[in-house]
Amino acid sequence: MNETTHIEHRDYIGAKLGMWLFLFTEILLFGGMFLVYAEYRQVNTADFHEAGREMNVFIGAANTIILLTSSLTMALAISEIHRGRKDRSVLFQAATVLLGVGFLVNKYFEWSDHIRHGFYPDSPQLLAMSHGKILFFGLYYVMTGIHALHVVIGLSVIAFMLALTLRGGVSGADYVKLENAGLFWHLVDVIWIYLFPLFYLIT
Amino acid sequence: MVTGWPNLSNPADNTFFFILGISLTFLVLNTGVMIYFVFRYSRKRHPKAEEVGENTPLEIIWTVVPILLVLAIFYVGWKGFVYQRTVPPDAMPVKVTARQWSWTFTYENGKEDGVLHVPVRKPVKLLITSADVLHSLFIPAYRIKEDCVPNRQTYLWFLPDQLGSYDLFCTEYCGVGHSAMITKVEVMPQKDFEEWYGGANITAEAEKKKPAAKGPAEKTAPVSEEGARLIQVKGCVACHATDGTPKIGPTFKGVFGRRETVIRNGQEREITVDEAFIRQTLLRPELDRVKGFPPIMPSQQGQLTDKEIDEIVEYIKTLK
Amino acid sequence: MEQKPEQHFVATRTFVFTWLALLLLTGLTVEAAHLRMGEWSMIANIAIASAKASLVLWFFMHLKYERKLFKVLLFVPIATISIIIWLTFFDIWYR
Amino acid sequence: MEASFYHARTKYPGIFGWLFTTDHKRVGLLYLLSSLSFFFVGVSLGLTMRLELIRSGMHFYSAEAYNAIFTLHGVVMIFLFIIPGIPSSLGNFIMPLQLGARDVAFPKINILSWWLFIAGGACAITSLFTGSGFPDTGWTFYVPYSIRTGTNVSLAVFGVFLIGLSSTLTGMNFLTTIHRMRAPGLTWKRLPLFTWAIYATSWVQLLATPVLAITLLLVILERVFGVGFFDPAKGGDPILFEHMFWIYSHPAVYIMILPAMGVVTDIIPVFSRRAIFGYTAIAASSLAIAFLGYLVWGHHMFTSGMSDTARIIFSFLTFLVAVPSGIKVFNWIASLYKGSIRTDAPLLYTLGFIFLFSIGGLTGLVQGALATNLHVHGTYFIVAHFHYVMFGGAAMGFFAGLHYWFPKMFGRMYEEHLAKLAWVFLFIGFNMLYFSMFILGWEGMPRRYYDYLPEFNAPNLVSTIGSWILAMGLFIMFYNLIHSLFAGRVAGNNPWGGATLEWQTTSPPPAENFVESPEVTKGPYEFR
Ligand code: HEA
Ligand code: HEA
Ligand code: HEC
Ligand code: CUA
Ligand SMILES: [Cu+2]
Repeated sequence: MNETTHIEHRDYIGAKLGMWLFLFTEILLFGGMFLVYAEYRQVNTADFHEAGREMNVFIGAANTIILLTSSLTMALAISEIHRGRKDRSVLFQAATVLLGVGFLVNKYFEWSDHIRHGFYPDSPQLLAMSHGKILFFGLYYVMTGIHALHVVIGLSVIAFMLALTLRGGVSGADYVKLENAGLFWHLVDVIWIYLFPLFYLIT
Repeated sequence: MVTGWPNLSNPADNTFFFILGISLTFLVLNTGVMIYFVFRYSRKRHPKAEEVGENTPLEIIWTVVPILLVLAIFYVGWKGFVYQRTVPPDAMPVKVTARQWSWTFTYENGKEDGVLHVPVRKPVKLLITSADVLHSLFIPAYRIKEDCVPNRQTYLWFLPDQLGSYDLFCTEYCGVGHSAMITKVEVMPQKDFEEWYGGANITAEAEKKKPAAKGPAEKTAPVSEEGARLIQVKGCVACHATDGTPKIGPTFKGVFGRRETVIRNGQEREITVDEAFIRQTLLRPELDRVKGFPPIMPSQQGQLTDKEIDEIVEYIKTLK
Repeated sequence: MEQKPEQHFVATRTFVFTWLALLLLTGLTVEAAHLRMGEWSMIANIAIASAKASLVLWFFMHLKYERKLFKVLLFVPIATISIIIWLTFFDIWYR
Repeated sequence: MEASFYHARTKYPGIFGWLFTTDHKRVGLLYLLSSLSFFFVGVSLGLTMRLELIRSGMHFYSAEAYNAIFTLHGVVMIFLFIIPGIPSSLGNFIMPLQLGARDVAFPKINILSWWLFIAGGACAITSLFTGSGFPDTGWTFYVPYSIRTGTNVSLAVFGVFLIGLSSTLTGMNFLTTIHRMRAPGLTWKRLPLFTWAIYATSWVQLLATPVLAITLLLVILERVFGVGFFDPAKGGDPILFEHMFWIYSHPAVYIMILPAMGVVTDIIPVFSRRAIFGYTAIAASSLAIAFLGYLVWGHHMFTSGMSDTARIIFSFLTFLVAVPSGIKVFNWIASLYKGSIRTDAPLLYTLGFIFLFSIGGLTGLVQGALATNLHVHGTYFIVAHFHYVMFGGAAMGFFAGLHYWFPKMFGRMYEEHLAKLAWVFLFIGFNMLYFSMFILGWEGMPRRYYDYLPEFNAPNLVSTIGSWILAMGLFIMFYNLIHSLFAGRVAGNNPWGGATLEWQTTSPPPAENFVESPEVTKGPYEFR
């Protein structure tokens, strides 16, 4: 037999099941970091509250709203392609990408602000502080950093989907790829929903 | 003095034999039945297999019986553990500091040593910590062990019920010197122990006795005795012998004035060991490494005072 | 093995309402943090975050419209991570 | 044999037809070849370690070399041999066949997993020759030592990270396959128990490995940026690392043993010609082990300075997880009752498995009990325990499966007498090598010791001699298998008379597995 005449079986449910299972691994990955956070907050409660004051609630809240909105546009993009309205779907996907980029830009300013103030891992200023603060900032950089990495990956995937949609690879008849990209994007959102109070609202 | 404490090794040994009994029973029965079946129902003797079907009562029995047995084992292990963790109130406290790759035992009166001296039949409580990475203090004779964690204190207790000298190992991997991080527990008669232990704060007394060090030329014999004590206490002897045998590190015997090859940044060169070189090795061993030995000599920066270094240097000089 | 994507259209309205609810909860959580309820504000924040996460999962991620298997399976990682954190805390609480 | 997948036209020519294949059978064989190669590296290291330990004062290696070598031995054996061993090689080859499926659910991700696995292995090997050499931390990478040592920890840890990713993807792939691609009529209650075991294993791979991934990532970040999570000087908690490491690594030991249990469960009924005893109990105990396996990681930390409360809870849970393993053992033995037993090599290896695994498992109880753990932790007792369960258990099960499915995979038969001879050597050598270690451990010899006190000489000598006998056994076994690849007699489609689906296609199977899509009308062990 010929390996290339592979019958492209299209198991919609199977594809989504695979994606969900993959998302489970993401939950456990971040779960591991939440465990680190939980222990160190438990041990250094006061320090964490104090370090939380360095955070800018406004930027955090703005970013939360941006991500929530991008989730909405993503959901709508899928709903539109489902109804066969390619143009609208493309628009919503583009909006999602823009919002995601906005999130990253915000994050960039936020990080560089902290770094300017001398708060970064192993910085002399941080090392002079209490253990709890060192750990808080360590966690802040690592958790939001890995989250940001996920945003970047999500954006690249959605941008790719955008191209696919334009070229017809994603269409009303077959859009499971877009749906899976959407699932990933929503999960990134869900994780941020938890990160926001943990770092910005614990003062 | 406490009498009547059973040997601390009992809880572990009793639990062990309890589990061993259950395990051997199962192992022998299982294996016996298995071999019996293989012969009895071999194709030669039993050419046609019979279906026996499922047997739910049997399944329940061999679920419930092991559950009961393991719960019993858990209970026995737990009870023994409670005993192992309950320190008698009159236990003698000894602080233990583990570092790569030596032990320091500090007694209540400030006396320090690299060997754990204890009087017989008096419970001892060890308060354990580490100066660098994880270590683990293990005394097989008393069946006890606990990790040494930096910035934390853990504890152990034991009752040395017989005179003798017992091994004390490090059982948490801690680097190149891990397998050399061995010392002894010396269980002494009460009288000998008291003699060894001395009166009040030994170190403070020793300091007082010594004339303030002015220059190397003025050093006298008691100073090198102090040096001899220091290399015991600071764990140097874990890696350095004084009798000429190379251990993990070069021997101290005859090292002063010896010509040897050292390696700096991959470059080999010849040097003569002098005072400056010994000081450098103590404080910044990474600069020059003696050829033929692993690069593991730990820096003593912050571990030894200047005076202590002087004394060690003087002592090493005397080892011809 | 061939399956048509399920013919279930979700009204745009549903998504927009979900989004509004999420924004509302975000406002609420910022407020809760200002109330200075000590440890309780942390608990309130986590509770609100979980409510938000559920909304995203249920509507945006279509869980509501998926077959039962998906809903059951999602329980597995969440239970796993909760148990793991809980068991670890038996060390941290009693040290 | 001409119609087999070996001769199928591939998308890419020659070797690329293998390296970029999406056929689960080829991927399975790639895994088999690569994990056995790693096994060979690992055993060679083990052999030289025994040489170093033959008597006290022996200096075959330097201390640094020895430390790097036992670390490499552990990393290779665990991450590169035994974890991917059964699920990714036999699982990949056999499981879709047992389902009557054309391939796995995501064939491209399948080959991607293999590539990640190889990339991870390559990172680990590269770290040997770059920087200041292979990590000397032990396979457990305990902090703060692993963040302080000058050796090449970051690269090796990154390699393990990639291997973890590969393992996760395989788990996801297999779960989807088993859920979605069963042949018509193949209900959950008719699933062969090997596939059930793979199913349970895949869940563990999926849900435990990410925790390892993040833990290792944090170690790298700690080394590179000094974030402080595991550095006591910055408030970090080394015990937290131990928790996170074992949260993965305890479930990981069930990733190793569950598939091996699945293999022997499939072998026993075929060679005793009767249905497995307690199908439901065995399937359920696989799931129970997978679940309970998450709850017991603390038993590796009974002397770590963890709270006494946690020690007691974890000891309790540890004992619970022993029960489902016991249930399996009892059911296996009961399945021999009133059978008509043929003691061919696969069954012989299976019986060896049951015996050796029982010893390993029962000594696990000694370690799980608090009072005894304080004594045996960190000694050779532990080393003996895990070689009994991993080598005597998991690897023995692997060898059993290798003999059992050899004719299916290669269409030829191995030489029966040689296989039995190898078994005798393996069995004797194994017990000499590792039983001595129980004695050493109880006497108090610590593990990871480059050199030891002379009082431990005698058992160490026995152990080293045992390693040579074992080596002979392995040599005979692999010689036999490799030789038979080319010179074995043609086996036929169903040499053992198995009733599961993989025996209903040709040996080796065609590229599309089944010429006609199979329909299942009876259970996996109904021979009549
Ligand atoms: C294949 C891998 C594998 C498997 C299956 C197991 C199975 C078990 N292991 Fe093991 N273990 C390891 C691999 C494995 N282990 C490794 C690699 C380490 C060391 C890691 C390191 O530090 O480097 C380790 C270490 C280890 C420790 C830590 C010791 C220490 O460092 O202090 C403990 C402690 O409880 C333990 C317990 C157990 C138990 C209770 C089981 C149980 O699952 C066993 C269950 C089986 C049986 C009980 C036998 C069969 C049953 C019967 C014959 C019926 C009768 C039964 C009863 C009466 C209950 N193991
Ligand atoms: C599956 C896992 C596995 C396997 C199979 C083995 C196999 C062996 N291991 Fe093990 N070992 C581990 C997993 C494994 N190991 C782990 C995880 C550790 C812990 C590491 C740590 O502490 O971090 C460890 C640690 C460990 C130690 C303790 C080190 C210490 O604490 O100081 C020792 C000591 O003797 C040892 C010895 C051996 C030996 C002699 C073999 C023998 O079985 C080897 C037998 C094989 C041969 C002798 C090879 C010859 C074969 C041939 C010639 C056949 C030809 C082959 C082909 C043609 C392909 N191992
Ligand atoms: C873990 C082992 C270890 C410990 C503990 C240790 N050393 Fe060393 N030491 C070495 C090694 C190995 C060398 C040779 C390699 C080198 O120069 O780094 C060495 C070299 C030396 C030298 C130079 C010897 C020469 O031949 O030039 C001196 C002096 C020395 N050590 C003194 C000490 C003193 C004093 C202590 C205790 C306070 C000590 N060492 C503790 C391992 C150790
Ligand atoms: Cu200290 Cu090992
Ligand atoms: Cu375990």
